[in-house]
Amino acid sequence: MTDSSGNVKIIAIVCNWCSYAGADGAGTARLKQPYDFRVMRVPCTGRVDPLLALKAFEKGADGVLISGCHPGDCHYSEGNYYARRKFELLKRMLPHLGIEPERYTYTWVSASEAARWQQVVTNFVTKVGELGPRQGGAL
Amino acid sequence: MSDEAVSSERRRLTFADVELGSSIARAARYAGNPYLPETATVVEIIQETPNIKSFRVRFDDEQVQAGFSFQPGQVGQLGVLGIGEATFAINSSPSEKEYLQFSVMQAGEVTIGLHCLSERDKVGVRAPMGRGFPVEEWKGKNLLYVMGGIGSAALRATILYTLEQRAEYQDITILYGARTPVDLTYQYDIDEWEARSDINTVITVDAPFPGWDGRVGFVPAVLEELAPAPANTVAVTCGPPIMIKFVLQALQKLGFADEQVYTTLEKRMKCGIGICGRCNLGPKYVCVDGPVFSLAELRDLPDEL
Amino acid sequence: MKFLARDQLPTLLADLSTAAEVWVPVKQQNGVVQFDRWAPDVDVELDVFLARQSPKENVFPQTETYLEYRYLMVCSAQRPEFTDQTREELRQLVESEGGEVVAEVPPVAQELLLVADVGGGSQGEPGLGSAAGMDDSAQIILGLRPCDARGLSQMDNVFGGYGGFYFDPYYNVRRNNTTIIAVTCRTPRSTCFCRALGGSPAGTEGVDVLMTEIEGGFAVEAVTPKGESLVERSVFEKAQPEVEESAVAAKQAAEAGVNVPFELDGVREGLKAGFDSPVWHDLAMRCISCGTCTYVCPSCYCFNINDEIVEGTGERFRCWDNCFNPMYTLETSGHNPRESKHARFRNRFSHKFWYYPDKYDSLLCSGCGRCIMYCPTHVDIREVLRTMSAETTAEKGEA
Amino acid sequence: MSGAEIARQDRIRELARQALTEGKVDYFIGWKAGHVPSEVIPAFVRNVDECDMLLWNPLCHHNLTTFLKRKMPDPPDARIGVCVKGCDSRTLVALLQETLVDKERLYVVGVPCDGIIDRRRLEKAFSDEVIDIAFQGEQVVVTTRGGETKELAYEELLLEQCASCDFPNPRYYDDLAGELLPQPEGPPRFPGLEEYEALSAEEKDRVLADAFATCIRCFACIHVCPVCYCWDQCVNRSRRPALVGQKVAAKENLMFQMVHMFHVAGRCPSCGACDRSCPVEIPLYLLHRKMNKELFEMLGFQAGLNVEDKPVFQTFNIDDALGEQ
Repeated sequence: MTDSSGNVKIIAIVCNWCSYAGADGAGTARLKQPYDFRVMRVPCTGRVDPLLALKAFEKGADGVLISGCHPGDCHYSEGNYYARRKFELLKRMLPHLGIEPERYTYTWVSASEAARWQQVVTNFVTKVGELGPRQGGAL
Repeated sequence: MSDEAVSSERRRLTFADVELGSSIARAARYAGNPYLPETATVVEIIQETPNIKSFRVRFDDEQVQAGFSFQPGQVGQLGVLGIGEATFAINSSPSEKEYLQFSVMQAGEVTIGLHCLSERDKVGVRAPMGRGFPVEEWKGKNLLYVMGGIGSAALRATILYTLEQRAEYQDITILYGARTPVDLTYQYDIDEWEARSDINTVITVDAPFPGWDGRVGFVPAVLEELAPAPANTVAVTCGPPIMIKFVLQALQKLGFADEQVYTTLEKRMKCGIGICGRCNLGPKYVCVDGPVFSLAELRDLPDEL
Repeated sequence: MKFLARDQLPTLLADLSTAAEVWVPVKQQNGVVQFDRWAPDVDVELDVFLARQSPKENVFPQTETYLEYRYLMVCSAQRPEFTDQTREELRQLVESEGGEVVAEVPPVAQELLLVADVGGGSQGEPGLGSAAGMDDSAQIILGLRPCDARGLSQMDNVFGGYGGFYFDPYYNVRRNNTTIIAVTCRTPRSTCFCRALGGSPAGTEGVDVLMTEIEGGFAVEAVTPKGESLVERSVFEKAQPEVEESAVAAKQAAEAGVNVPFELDGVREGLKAGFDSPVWHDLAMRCISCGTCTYVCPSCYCFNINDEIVEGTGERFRCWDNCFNPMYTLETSGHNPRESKHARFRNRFSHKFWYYPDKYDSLLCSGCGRCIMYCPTHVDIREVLRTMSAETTAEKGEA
Repeated sequence: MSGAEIARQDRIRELARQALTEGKVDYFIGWKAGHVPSEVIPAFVRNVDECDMLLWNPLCHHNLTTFLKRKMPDPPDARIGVCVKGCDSRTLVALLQETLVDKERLYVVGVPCDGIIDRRRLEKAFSDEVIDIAFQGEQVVVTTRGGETKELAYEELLLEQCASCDFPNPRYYDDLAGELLPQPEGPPRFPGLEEYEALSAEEKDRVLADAFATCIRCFACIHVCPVCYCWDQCVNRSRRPALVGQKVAAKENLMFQMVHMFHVAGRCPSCGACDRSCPVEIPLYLLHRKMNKELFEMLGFQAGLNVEDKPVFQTFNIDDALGEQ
């Protein structure tokens, strides 16, 4: 386990086919990972409504990470192509909603990229950890 | 305080009229908090059909259990914390002092929740509510029960009550139908009714079914075939809306007057005490003025079923 | 009758606020006037004719908790073979701590939630969970108009178990602890129609104290015993004879400003006779089936009851609902008795002028006109009632 | 009222009359005067002789395409004639792009528009009720119930969005009422956001929390929105999934609006109908207009321009260069 502040709640929304497998691989390989995030597995990032991320913030999450297959590698061919437009809109709207942009990110991690998963979550958790818990009154 | 003392007056109640802090099960309409469920424990669960379970529940407070009484046809709100409440007919006999029975078909949020309960689990009960069947008025008459599917749940308490008071009534006919034999509820009752010589029990299913050697046919058609005489008879019906529609037509054809036909209605309900507003049929609220209505009463109300 | 000098209003409010929470109309940042808590730095807005919403929420909050409970354990239902064992363990655990499992919540999604409330209710009441505290602190609402007050008094019957029904303790505890100080209308709007419903811009139904703006201050009348004791305060002066004269004149002027756009007689009969009339389709054409009219209405009271779970604690609460909401009547089977827009529309007016009067001997409309003003498409209740009244005549004509 | 506007009004009446006479439509939706002359409301004209009540002036703010969406037409298969301004036509185009209304049952009269008056702002300038608003050239004559009369400049009373309108002409119509107006040049404008955008995250959070604490969840914004069409199936009302809590509180209320905003992304042209319908005057444009600004900066997309276009979230480009890590 790496040191992370341990005082933040982070939701990782990952697709079943790539990123979940990648995260699983990181676990199997016993790569050091922060422990203060919770994984939510979905069939495909194409299913992820940006509102799920907002709902997480509303219910007290301090950070939301969305990860799926690399563009071109979607298990359903094109789910992540549709998804990234929505994720980008959310990314651009979050600062407007009073949520620091560092608290949200979306990325692509394939099933074989255990090391990349480790790096992605470590970076993200560290960044959110530095910001600390959210004090949001609006969302 | 007696029920009549206040209800006959057209006036508002005050805190002085109600029993503070008590639930409906304790103080009926004079409950200090009619929204407060009374804790009860599931003592037995009966799988009636693949998607209908009966729950026998017992109030945790022995005094409440012992003092609980209701009219056949009255309903109650059965609820699970975190999920919600829904209205079901109390279908155990009013003389049953050990438990209350509710039958629940798995359909929506609350009923799915209820279906996940196991024995010894706790539920919240707000009962009794609404108006039951006028069984006293029916004394000395022939009774004709016509029911389909889960509609049996709404009439079971009344059937049991009138069978217990068998001598008070003339001929009793029970016509019950379901889609398949598997969908017939209360098989234990059916066996008993069929064994009795003082009731005419007719069970039917919609279509032939492997292993079923009983009657086949839709309830309204079977009813017309039976052709019960309307004289001095009360017909009571409950079932899916489409069945009720055709049963009412059949009864009319057989010469039943609107005053002789009773049914019990279903609506979305929340408060169960006539306040929240949604279960109205014109100026009548199904939760407090019903769920039992005679066809004559329904004819006077706007058609928003 | 008493007199209150205008510059004494803050003194009065300060005095009142020592004993109760005082609510007054206040202009919000965006220019909308709403009822708000009074504090020494708050300006009372009595010039704007009506606050955006009546102070209905002070006695009937939009969201109100009935029960609270908490969950002691959450475990997965994905391995049902362990479910019974876990339940048993939880029971033993809780019982050894002197508590009691009051309910087990079945899987909503993939989880099995076990619910427990340890100990009795917070108010020591028997029953499930703890009944949330009923708010019984005293409050005074100053600056509402007589139609707002009348709206509250119209709701009293349904919540008060009128005619032998059920008594709602949550509403009544607030209502009993609320004192209403209404202010006579000065400049009624063209949308006002209180007079058509037997009300008046200086009406006293539901009012404890009525203040009428006159030169230099207010003429103050106590209407109820509650009001009598309130006007005993020293800030109120004994009224000179000309105060009463000015008050009468002010009231008359206000009365003259209120139109009588329809005859109340015949409305109920018209609604009844015209229930199946195709006219409803035309009337509902421009309705968009939102719920604005019901939420700005001083006497619409329908509500919904929900259970929600947040982070280990749950609540059963009621929140305002309205007859335009599809979920209002949708049954589990998927059948909705009021499926179409016009049926929902019809229910609102029929409830106010037919169903409610039948059951509770009172109208459910005080003629404030908010539903006309704030409807996104300005559906006009007066037009609806006029049209429906005509339905009887038409029926009679045919007969 | 200017000559052009009178000409448009005459033409609307004429086209409506024609459509009804020819039996092209079952009813025609336009605007008419409400209970006071200052109030303009949607008009549903079924008879030829009612066509003269149709009017056109800078108070005709209602986006009538709302009445085309699912469950609104009565009877459900009615053939409808409808008037659209530039912004209204974009919501109509958005509906047509997704074949949510049937082109075959529609007759569209496009109305070039010089800008709509911000009636709310105008009313706040008077403590008395505004009962008449008349237009005399560039001047607006406002009369109150108490008899007070004031002349104000039309330009200064325009809605913020109208003062910098990019689409004064309808994007889609069968017939046009009046002459087309000159098409403004330059990139699209998204007015009224600068002040809010300059705030810090904390300040924005507070502004939104305060604004949405006042929301009463009446659903006016959703039901009046022409491109928010789920009707009875709105997830905002749903308990499963419980995306939005049913309690009425600041967070739940903003979440409620987020559902609206994200679900109309790609269809919403910021027509402002939601904003104008809010009974407690929550500045919804702050969210919706900003979303459109971001969509434009992100993909150069503007909703409801051409019927043949695909809505932005129903298509993708493999080469989309976005901000993922």
